[in-house]
Amino acid sequence: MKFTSRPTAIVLGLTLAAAALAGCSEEAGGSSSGGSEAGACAPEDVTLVGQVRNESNPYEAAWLDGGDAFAEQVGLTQDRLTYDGDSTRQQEQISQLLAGDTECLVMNILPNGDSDTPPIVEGAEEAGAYLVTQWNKPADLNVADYDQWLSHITYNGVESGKQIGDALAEAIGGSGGIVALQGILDTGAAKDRFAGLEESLAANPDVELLDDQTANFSRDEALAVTKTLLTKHGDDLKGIWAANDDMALGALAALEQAGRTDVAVVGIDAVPDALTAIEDGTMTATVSSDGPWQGGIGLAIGFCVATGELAVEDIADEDRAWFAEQFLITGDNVGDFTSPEVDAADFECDNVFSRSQGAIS
Amino acid sequence: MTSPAGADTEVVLPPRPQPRRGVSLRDAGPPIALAVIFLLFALISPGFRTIGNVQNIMDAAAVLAVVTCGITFVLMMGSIDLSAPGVMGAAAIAVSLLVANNRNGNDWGLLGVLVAVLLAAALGCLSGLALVLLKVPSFMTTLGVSAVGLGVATLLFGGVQPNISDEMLRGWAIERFLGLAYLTWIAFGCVLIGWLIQCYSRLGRYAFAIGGAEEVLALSGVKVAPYKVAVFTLAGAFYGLAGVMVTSQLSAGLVQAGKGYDFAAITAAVVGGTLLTGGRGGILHSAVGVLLVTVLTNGLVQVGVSPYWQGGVQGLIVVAAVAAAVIPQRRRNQVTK
Amino acid sequence: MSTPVLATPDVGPTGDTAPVKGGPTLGQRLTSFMPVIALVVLLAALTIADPDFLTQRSLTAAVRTSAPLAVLAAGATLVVLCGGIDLSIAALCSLTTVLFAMWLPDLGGLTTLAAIGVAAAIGAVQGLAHVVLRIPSFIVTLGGMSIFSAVALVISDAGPIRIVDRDATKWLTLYVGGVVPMSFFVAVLVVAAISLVLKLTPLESFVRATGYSESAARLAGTPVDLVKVAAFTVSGACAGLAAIMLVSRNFSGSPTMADNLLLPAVAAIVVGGTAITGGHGSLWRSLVGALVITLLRVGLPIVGVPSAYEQILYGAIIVAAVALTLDRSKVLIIK
Amino acid sequence: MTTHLQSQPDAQASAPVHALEVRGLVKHYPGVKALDGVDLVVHQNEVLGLAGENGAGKSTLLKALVGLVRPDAGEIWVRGEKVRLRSVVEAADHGIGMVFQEQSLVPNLTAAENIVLGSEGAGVRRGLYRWDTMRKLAQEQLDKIGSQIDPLARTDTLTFAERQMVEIAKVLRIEERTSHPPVIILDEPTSVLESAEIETLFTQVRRLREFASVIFVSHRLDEVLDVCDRVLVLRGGQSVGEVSTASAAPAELHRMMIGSTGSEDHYHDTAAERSDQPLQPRLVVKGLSGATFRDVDLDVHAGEIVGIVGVHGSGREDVCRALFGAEPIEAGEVTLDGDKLDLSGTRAACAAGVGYVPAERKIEGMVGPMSVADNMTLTKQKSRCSGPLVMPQKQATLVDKWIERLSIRTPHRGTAIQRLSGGNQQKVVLARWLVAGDIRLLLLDHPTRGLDIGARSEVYRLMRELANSGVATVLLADSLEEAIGMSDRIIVMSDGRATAEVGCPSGAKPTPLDLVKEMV
Repeated sequence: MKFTSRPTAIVLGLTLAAAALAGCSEEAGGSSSGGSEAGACAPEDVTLVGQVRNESNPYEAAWLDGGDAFAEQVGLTQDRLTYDGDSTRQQEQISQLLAGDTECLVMNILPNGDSDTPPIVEGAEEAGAYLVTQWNKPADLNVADYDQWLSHITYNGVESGKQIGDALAEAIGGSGGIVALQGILDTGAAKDRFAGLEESLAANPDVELLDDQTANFSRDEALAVTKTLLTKHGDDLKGIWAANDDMALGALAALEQAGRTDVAVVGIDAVPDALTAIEDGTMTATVSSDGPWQGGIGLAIGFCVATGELAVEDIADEDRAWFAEQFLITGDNVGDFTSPEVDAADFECDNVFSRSQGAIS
Repeated sequence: MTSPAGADTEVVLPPRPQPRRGVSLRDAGPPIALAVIFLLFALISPGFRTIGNVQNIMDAAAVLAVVTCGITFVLMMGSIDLSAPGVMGAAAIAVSLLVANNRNGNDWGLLGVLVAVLLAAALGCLSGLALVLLKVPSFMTTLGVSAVGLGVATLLFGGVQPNISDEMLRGWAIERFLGLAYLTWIAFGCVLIGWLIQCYSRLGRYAFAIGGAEEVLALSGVKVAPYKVAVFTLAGAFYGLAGVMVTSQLSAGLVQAGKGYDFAAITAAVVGGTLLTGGRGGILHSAVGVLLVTVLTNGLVQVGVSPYWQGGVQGLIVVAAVAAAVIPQRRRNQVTK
Repeated sequence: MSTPVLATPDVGPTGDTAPVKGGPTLGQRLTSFMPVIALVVLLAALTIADPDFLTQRSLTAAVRTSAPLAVLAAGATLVVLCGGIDLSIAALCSLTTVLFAMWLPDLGGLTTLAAIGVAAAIGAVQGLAHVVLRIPSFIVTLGGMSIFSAVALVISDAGPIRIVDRDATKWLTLYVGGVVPMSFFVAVLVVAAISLVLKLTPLESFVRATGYSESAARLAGTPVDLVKVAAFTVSGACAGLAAIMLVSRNFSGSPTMADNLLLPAVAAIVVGGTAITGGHGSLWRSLVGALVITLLRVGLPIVGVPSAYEQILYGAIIVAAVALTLDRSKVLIIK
Repeated sequence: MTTHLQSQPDAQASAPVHALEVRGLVKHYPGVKALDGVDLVVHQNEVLGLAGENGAGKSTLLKALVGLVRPDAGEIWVRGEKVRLRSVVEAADHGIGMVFQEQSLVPNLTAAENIVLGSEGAGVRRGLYRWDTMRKLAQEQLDKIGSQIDPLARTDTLTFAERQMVEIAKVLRIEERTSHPPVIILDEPTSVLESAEIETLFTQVRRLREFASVIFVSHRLDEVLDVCDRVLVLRGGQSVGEVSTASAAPAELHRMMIGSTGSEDHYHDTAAERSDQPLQPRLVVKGLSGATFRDVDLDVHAGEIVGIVGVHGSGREDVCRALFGAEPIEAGEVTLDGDKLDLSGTRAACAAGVGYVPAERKIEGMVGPMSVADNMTLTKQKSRCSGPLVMPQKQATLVDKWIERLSIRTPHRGTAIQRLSGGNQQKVVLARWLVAGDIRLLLLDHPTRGLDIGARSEVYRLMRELANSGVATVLLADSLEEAIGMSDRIIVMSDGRATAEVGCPSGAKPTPLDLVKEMV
């Protein structure tokens, strides 16, 4: 891999220069661009792809399992892709995927961050693959502007942040100091949820936010940060607001190690461990996000459009980008959520938008 | 001297200073830096200088200390080890599935811990074998083994979070002795064992020697390869124990249990005075480095530095600490890699 | 031997000045092509696993994907050839995506140059810190990594910054001759340009001398410090260029965008057969290494390998690839 | 012809049994026949000298004897038993051990560990060190050679000579491995020793002879004749004859080594064309001070060779490096041809026409894996460039010219320099400063260290020619004889100061004793 001789080097250089002059084009040769005819696909020709960060956390593993359940329901299999929380790798996988056969491709994607959504959308649009995204989307990107981007589903993060904030305030008796554990700082979810907390704080003026630190959605980091915060604020600390359940569970472990039982903890996502903790009474509240349903619903919308049972034009604008139904889970109602099941009826074509709580404003 | 031609220009031996056995400036730098940073934080932040916080720092340093024990031996040889995340992940999942847990009926207790550590040691051994048999640089073998470890962990994880209910293992993180968690005492034990290995075992001394002059060992008829494999195996075992400790702290087995510990441990070892080129430093140096890094992390939170800036400030201080340690020893024609 | 030694030797006919002929043997030539062989083998294996993989569209996509990684790796290769290591490339690349996105509305067409220039300057600062303060490059760039990340987070307010005016990066999304993605073409151009400059000037021997034996290079009057600073500068500039490629791909800049490319970039360098200890290797090797790593990163999941096995395979294959490509005759002791 | 070729050894005749016998050893390297049927016999309790120029096959032969090189043909017999030696350990098991030329100790271990390295015996029990035992074992070895070194001192805190003693103590460990008398090989053991230690070493060698056989290799022929019973001469990979030291003189040995009558004038002191010395010295050093030297004054005229002598720690090496900008200075002024010399770094010195040949050739002098051509043209860009571009043709022509002019033996200009012999490497390093023809001051730090007589002689001739063509030279010689033989003037340094100056003109040379008086 070295120039073995000077002539080679020069020839190579000239070739490159010549190639550059030969001209550039907008498209890769041989790429068949443009969308496929909606509804042209036979059900058995549809390819279902689900992509999440990794299979090593329960929420996203359950998501993919939900996708599998839906695929089985329609007699197909789902390609499970994971990108290990690596934005570039997600883009790389998508562009590789779209370079293959995109005729009847249905993708249910969890973009790593807001900024990862636009290239995925543009790629799908160009290649004619059916796309449903969840969680992350820049606010100014309008789903209705695209033909192949069928829908964007998320939970109202501001709402969830506020709900658990209120629950926390109630649990500590309406006054006292709390700390916030933030998620990965440059994700929309983390920001929305924290904005929700701020709304809640405004409504509960006696609750004081002593500190906010990031623990990157990670249980391990939350443990270390909470320990430090516990020593820093000592008994002033009455409650911990965590932007997801993993961090809440890390905070619980720190509290246990510190021998503190007087601190209330809230999280978001309703992962099984958090539900158990709420049942045990060690955790105060969480907000449900239904992983298995999310894994199935995206594929279901795409499948319905691909097979012609649903037309893009017929999808109402408020169903192009919508908040899915969520519930505040506390000790009172935790029993209802401990065994989430995929309900096949949710994935029927005329039922796919049934959990909508309204369009994203 | 019978022949004048043998006379050398260097005729007289000047009195030679006695060989240094004490502490040199190079060794003293990191502890001084630790003391300075500690005092600085103590002055700035009242929360920092409480007994509770010092206990907290010691507890928080435990896992990193154990990882660093392992990596120090590898660095002493002049190799590098990036396998901690994978090996720790595999050990964490393995132990959480072997002791009493919510996924299966196993209740192996201490034996489960042992098996997890052995699994980790086996992964470490794999790095070492690839290094000596395939002659692939350790940078790559350990990177590869880390990926393999994460793969194994993901396989074992199987989509459902394993939570441990084993009281003994959970107790390690909760029970305290003389104000410190059992885990912290385990870390102390690891540092002590590491130090004993470094000073009193052939493995440790040879690891040191390999970093000093590997070719000489071969000339002396020492087969270096088995010792290299053994060092990586030992390092793997330490990572495994660290993975178990993380599991004990979180009461759950995480695939990501070791995320970030590779660079954190290397940073700690280097800040403590272990050279990446090998042959210098040791366990005690690394222990100081671990405390330095932990004090920094803790102090920055205590002082209330914005979370956005914390990483940056930490990086700056690490560079400054190393710079302060090397600047007095600069020479004109010194090689810096 | 009566000629005064110092007289400038008269340049005689070249025919009688070469005492003995001797070039690389067949074996050595084969070793230098090992990275390509590894690439072909990997491609063949992926094709066997999924015959659809070997289509022109699919290969074009793979090549396009590899461009930022290749540019990152190429720049860092220079530092590695000098015997150092640059761990800051990925963080610097992320920072540059943010800078680019922030400056684009004001600077317009000049943004590309400005962003690359600033990245190069930051690289130079790291190089200076390394040679002036004599701090090991590992530490300088490890520190740089966290500092750049922090700066990127702060100035971007921890969020992505979207690019509205896409014309500034549109050229990178074109295709040369209809098949070769412009970004990859640029990557090849960068590698060719740097390689040519090295080859045609004394720089190559400076860089190699510095990597093989820094003290000997210094005592031979080689500008060791300058060469190192230059290597870090080029590495920084390459990180900047890679950032622009990422922005052209993602239509936004984000403070963590490239952070995960660090280990793949270093892996690309080593898989290409460049010795991590310095001196031996080349940028072309890293280019091929980047293709190998890209195929592994995107190819394995696309052909349907489950995620757990994918990681195990990835680990095993990079080790095997290095076992194939490393020319051990140039590296005496493997650490 | 005093060369009496060794009689073909007779396998049947069992008596007398030789301690070591080598028959027809052959070893090929690509392009080179390093050993071409070497025969050698070592008797019990004798010291056999081995002489030969660099490239005569000495190193390969020795390496074959300790199992580091596997011969292509030939046999090795130890005490009447044919053996195959595949590693250092196997050689040690047969009682053969070697003190290597390049110091082979681990710098960051203690002396004791180095001594017992690889054969710790009772010093390590179940993988654990027993420091007391180890110290005792090491002390036993050190006592054998009467050394006072603290066994628990770290090796890198010891002096060069002390480390050599540790090496000898280490090799004597093979006595514990075998019940037979061992064969000890000493490869250039004196090249880095100071004279007091050389004497100790010789006493050691004579003591070793009481219970062992010794093969002694040195490039200093007088030493060989002094300490050995018999000397075997190698040339071109063959044994060309042996002499008894009782009757031989260095000149005779030398003649056998190079195959013809050697030049009588070893130092090529031709004293020609040196009358027209300009009044103004080329190099003027005033009050130069640094970390290890103080107020050094020095001047060197064009065409003059000035030797600096001094004991270990005199600071002369650092003065030399400081003049090249490789060592920081605290005070002082240096001018070259009247212009102030910039001492801020090596680049400035190179640009001003100052050249430096370091003592540690392999670490500091050359870039091992790079080609002869690149090593030769590394410094002077105009020797290979036109503008900023390297002109391969220009470089090749120039390099080949110098390869020929200095008779550098290399297969090709593209060959890695580390594959050449020491003498040829040194010639390439010297050539680096000559290719541009702008050299004004040459600083030579032990330029002949580790070179054989032939190579030394060529380096001396080169120095002479350079001086005659007007180069000012500062020489840190390997020995007082070399300093006296080569220099026109000698500066004596001690404790970082220049303490005396001794004139050394051709025909009126001082004796080594005169210098030693000034030095102490």
